[in-house]
Amino acid sequence: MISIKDLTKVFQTKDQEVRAVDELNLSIDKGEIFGVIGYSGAGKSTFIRLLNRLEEPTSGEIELNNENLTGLKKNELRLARQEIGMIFQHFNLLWSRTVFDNIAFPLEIAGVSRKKREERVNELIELVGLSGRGGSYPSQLSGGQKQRVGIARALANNPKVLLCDEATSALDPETTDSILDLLVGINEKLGLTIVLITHEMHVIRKICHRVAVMEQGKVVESGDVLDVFLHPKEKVTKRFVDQVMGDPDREDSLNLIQENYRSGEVIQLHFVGENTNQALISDLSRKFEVDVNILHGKITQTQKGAYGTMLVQLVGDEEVVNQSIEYIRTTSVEVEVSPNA
Amino acid sequence: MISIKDLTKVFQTKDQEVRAVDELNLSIDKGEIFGVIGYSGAGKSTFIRLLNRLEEPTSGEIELNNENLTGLKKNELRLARQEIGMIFQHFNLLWSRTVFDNIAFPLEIAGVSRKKREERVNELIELVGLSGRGGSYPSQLSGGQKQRVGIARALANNPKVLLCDEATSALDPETTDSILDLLVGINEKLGLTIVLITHEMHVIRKICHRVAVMEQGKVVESGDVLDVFLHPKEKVTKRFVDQVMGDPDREDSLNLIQENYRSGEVIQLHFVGENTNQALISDLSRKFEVDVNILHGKITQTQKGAYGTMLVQLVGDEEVVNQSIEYIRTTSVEVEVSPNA
Amino acid sequence: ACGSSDEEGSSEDGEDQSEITVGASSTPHAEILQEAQPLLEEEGITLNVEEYQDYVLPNRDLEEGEIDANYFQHIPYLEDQQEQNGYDFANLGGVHIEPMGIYSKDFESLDDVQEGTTVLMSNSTADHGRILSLMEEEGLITLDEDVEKVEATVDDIAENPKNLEFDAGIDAALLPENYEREDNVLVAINTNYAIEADLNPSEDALILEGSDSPYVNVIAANSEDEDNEALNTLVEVLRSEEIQSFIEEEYEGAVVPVDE
Amino acid sequence: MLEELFPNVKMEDMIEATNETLYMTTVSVAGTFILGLLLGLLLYLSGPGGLWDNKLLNWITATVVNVFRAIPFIILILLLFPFTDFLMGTIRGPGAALPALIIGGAPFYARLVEIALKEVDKGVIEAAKSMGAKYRTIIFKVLLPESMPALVSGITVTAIALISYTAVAGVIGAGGLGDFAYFYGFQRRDFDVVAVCTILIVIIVFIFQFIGDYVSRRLDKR
Amino acid sequence: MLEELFPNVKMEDMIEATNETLYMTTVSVAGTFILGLLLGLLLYLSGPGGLWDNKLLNWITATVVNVFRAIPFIILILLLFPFTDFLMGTIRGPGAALPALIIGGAPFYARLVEIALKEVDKGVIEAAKSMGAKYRTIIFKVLLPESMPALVSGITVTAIALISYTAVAGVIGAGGLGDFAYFYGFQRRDFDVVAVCTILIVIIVFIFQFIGDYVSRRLDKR
Ligand SMILES: Nc1ncnc2c1ncn2[C@@H]1O[C@H](COP(=O)(O)OP(=O)(O)OP(=O)(O)O)[C@@H](O)[C@H]1O
Ligand SMILES: Nc1ncnc2c1ncn2[C@@H]1O[C@H](COP(=O)(O)OP(=O)(O)OP(=O)(O)O)[C@@H](O)[C@H]1O
Ligand SMILES: [Mg+2]
Ligand SMILES: [Mg+2]
Repeated sequence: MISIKDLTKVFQTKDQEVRAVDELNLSIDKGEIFGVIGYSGAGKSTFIRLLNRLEEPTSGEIELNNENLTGLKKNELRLARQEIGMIFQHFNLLWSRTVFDNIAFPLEIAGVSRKKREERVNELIELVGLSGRGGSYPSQLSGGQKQRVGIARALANNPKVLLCDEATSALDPETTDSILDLLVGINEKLGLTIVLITHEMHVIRKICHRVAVMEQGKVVESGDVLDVFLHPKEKVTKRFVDQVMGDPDREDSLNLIQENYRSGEVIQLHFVGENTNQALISDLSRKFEVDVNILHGKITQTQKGAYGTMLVQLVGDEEVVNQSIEYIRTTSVEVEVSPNA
Repeated sequence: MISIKDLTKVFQTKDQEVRAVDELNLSIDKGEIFGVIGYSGAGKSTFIRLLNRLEEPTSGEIELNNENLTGLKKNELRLARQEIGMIFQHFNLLWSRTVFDNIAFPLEIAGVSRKKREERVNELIELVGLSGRGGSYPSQLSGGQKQRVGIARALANNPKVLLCDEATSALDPETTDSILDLLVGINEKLGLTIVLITHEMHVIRKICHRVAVMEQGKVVESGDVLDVFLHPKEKVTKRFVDQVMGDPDREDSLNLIQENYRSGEVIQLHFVGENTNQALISDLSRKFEVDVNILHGKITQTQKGAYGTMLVQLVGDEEVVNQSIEYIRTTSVEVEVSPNA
Repeated sequence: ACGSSDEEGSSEDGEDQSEITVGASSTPHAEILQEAQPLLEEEGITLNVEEYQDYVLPNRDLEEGEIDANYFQHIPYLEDQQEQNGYDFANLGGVHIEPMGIYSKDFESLDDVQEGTTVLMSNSTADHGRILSLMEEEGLITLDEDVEKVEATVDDIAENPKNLEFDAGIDAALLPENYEREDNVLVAINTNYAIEADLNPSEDALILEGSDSPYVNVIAANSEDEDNEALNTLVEVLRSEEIQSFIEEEYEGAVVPVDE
Repeated sequence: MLEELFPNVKMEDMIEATNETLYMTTVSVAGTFILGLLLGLLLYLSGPGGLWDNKLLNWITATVVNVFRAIPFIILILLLFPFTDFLMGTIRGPGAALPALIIGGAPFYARLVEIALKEVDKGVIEAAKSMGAKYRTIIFKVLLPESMPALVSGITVTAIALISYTAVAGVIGAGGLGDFAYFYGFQRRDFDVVAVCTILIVIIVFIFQFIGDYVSRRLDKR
Repeated sequence: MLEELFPNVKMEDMIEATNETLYMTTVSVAGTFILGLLLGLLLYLSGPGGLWDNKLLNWITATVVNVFRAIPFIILILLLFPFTDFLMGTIRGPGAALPALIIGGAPFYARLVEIALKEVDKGVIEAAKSMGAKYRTIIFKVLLPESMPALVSGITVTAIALISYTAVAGVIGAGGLGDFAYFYGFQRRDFDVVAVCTILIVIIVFIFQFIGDYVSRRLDKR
């Protein structure tokens, strides 16, 4: 649906040239929820703004629905944009309009009748949890409330593509979850394609199908969410995934573990979509004379079974411990010895 | 250090009265890192803005260092504010100043000499990872870069108290971590008191000593971070902690588990600062004829030992399963049967 | 610089040379004065001309002694100003008249003037009595007996058989424009403006003031200078043959010299 | 008592002059608002970084605006005679002052409009663009509403400038308080009349300013 | 060729008039800038929600500003005679026009300053407050720099209004291009002189506008 070729955007500042997006190649399928992650300043916002040509590319091409977006005339671009919703990092609400009127704005642009507009807006206000605040002005809202208005506005006109720039960064987890559920719902029901920038990895995990990792304007890695998370190839991705896999505490735990658990062997187990080996610890304990101390880790159920990582300590004779490690290697659970090295 | 009594702030909008902060009582100690969490619109930003009187309270009192802040004259307030740094949710950078000059601003206000200013600012630019961007204007920065300028600016004048309104919400996890480390460092070295609003629970867990949960303008619960997290009293706190304890996936997992694991008994184990019972699963498997399938959960090492929650499935004879549950009850690990009910 | 009898500044042949400064409107007054400069020089008088663009400052400066005399106003205006501002001036003698004319593009003669025709006058009140008495002479209106002609205003009209309407709010310099553009109006235009607008007063005017008009432009000076020799010489020179013929030729009837 | 203080002031003259001033001001403010808004939008839209970014159009608009601002008002009145005659059928009276007032005021207001529009947050313009808004929509639903407080304050400033222009319009017999004051003050030295006229003008100015401030404040929801 | 087109135009007159206009404009712009900035700041700071929020002070400032804006410029010149005489030692010539120009222009610029200051983001003012900035610091380091593009555009507009005011100042013999045009165009009907004067004024206006636009754009880092 969206295919991007050699996309480059260079900003000229007084003392230097910033290559915000640098020969980027990517393709995003129809109906996909595509996540983009990367450190601050990696070029994510610039990239997403290039997708609806709020930023004119320095070079490169973007195809949307087999149409060359970069070649569109003004009027064509305008019509194309009506099908692309956008949630801005800084909200960009009109201070002169109430919550209601802000959400109604894209509908006015698309020429929806007053009655239908009213219905749709009220529905959206409900959806983003702002009932009763329709008459408030943006200046009377909290940060998160503003962001929700921005989300409702982007969804108002039932776009085919939704570009989200840190759409949930100002939201508490409950509100985030409800918004994400909303997005998934629309994605499934109407086949909405979503490009989503975030630094909250659980957002990626929860709703994205694929993810791209950006660094210094380039996509350094991309693929299925599970693949990228479990088998990060690039060094930067590893660091990123390690840090954000909903488990930012691992480092701390490792330090504490190194201090406190000097006996035995500390190993790391990777459960990669397990259905059969979930009782591995029971199994081990019974087969070998080892105590398995669970030190740290996280396991989650997914459609493909349990996945996650666990740091455990095997306490027992050195030989027995080695045998049990050998045994684990015969199962589909991956094992890593001395993970803190 | 900060003691707050019956603090109330009422906003008047056209069609209603918003009690953003409602008879709030709280005290924050010197050198403490105090977290404030709560849903969007709970009144967190309003509360923190009352602390340096950017918002005049409708009623109530604030004492800072045994000085009645609410009673201060203009000039006294001004001097008091020079000791209070603030990081804004919307950054509030001066577009007319470069990164360098924005960070230098509080130093100019405090009358620091040009040479010292230069040193300090360059140090801060380095600290927040913006080396080489000192000459850029805010409009040339990414969202996260702007936020980092805001952080550097708040720290520039070595404040005694730091108020952070979602200081890391626009930052990726790596940058967040480095900023948090920075804050902890200053807190430990210089005894900086920090009041920190966030919706990222790992931020609370990582650096806060105490935390307050706000709802509808009131503090509904507060206390030591671990206490509040492990033994949430209020219903809202439970929901909050459950959802955000770095484990927002529990709900999803439970659904999947209910679908897929119809045999056996699914129980939930709470490890509350365990040192002795970490091998509980090994133990069980050896003592009883049950397989322990780990379905979902999270365990983290803390200073007080491992804590966390785990959903496991006990597969075996009904009687044996019951016996093993009885056995677990004799340990310090807490158990909950049919957690999904 | 009121130094008509100053000893200083003698010329080379030993005769007494004195210097006077006269404030004047630029046309025709300043031009006439410039024409007189060489003649005065022969009489041992250096004449400086200070041009003014308004009608208030020349009197003010005269009183304050910045100039020795002025030459821009007619007698009724001078009298009005003296009364209004308490100036103590003397009229040293008249030089010329700029006859007021009443013009119309649409009416061939006064008989054609229709009922209810509008008469346009300048917003300079000093002109009003002049225009009204001119109209009275032609029998268009009659003025209140008790009012002095030169001070008459529209309110003093006793009879107005043709029900003429009066509009007296327009800048004098703009009246030729009204003459050009408006239909069925009578416009009272000062001759200098009429000439600037390429009108020929003697041909185009329905009514034109004669040389018996009281609106003579005079040389005015402070009363104490009434007998100042240099200033009196100036008046004499301005009334000389040479200057009079200059006026007649140069202004083709728009400016009429007087000598009484 | 009042008569003693202001012996030369005639009530009906004052009322008439006030009416003339009010008439000229309100009508010319309305005209200036529309024409100035148009020119100001044109300046902004065709300017660097504007929606239409068009050097030539910008140059033409800027020239028109600058030329009409450059011509002294009194000369403008003169130059506009043919146009005024054609439009109003007369070149005398308050009505005839209107074209000159509007054409003198509009370029001036246009610049204030341009300044106001430049202050509109670029972000919301981008937001509207991203929704595929037509230029017309961006103009009427984003640019104008978001700059409305400044536009209202601007027309207030312009209105008050127009009030003082009406004094100059006295040369064509437009009347009004300013002309009255000038006439009596300068020619007749009846300073009581000048004082009363000036007080009346000040009152009118205050009323305009008050309304402008009030509306501008009510519109500002920031 | 040029002489045929403009038979009545004398080069040295034009140069002198241009010099007079430039002199009056530049000096009065400088004066207006300072005085207007002061008044505008006072208006903004004492206004509702301003730093000093003071009804009385605001009322006084607003009154002064409105009164001086209300008085038609030509009357202002007249009223200022004693003051001008005291200050400049003369009431004639370009120098004597300056007090009236500045006192006429400043209240006007004050309003533009007020409008510009109102557009400054409340957030950055709060940020400065939260750092314990003195009012002076907030004014000089936040309010003025953050509104600088609009302030510069505003003084450009005012400068050009002052150029056309200089024409009126002709009544006190201030000279300048506008007066020259008025005198020759209005009273003598030498339209070639009017044309040349107007062209020269337009050129001056363009130069002012160009400088203003350039500076304003360079200052705007948004
Ligand atoms: N100026 C105002 N006028 C009216 N209501 C206001 C105003 N400022 C805030 N509020 C309301 O007060 C409540 C608390 O707002 P506040 O900004 O403190 O929330 P918050 O806890 O910071 O939320 P978030 O996490 O979304 O930033 C909200 O309902 C908000 O709409
Ligand atoms: N207008 C501009 N002029 C100059 N440099 C710019 C401009 N806009 C962005 N940049 C630079 O381009 C780079 C990429 O910016 P971008 O906003 O795309 O980052 P980002 O990935 O969205 O970061 P964040 O997570 O902090 O929002 C940054 O280094 C930024 O400073
Ligand atoms: Mg970004
Ligand atoms: Mg907030």
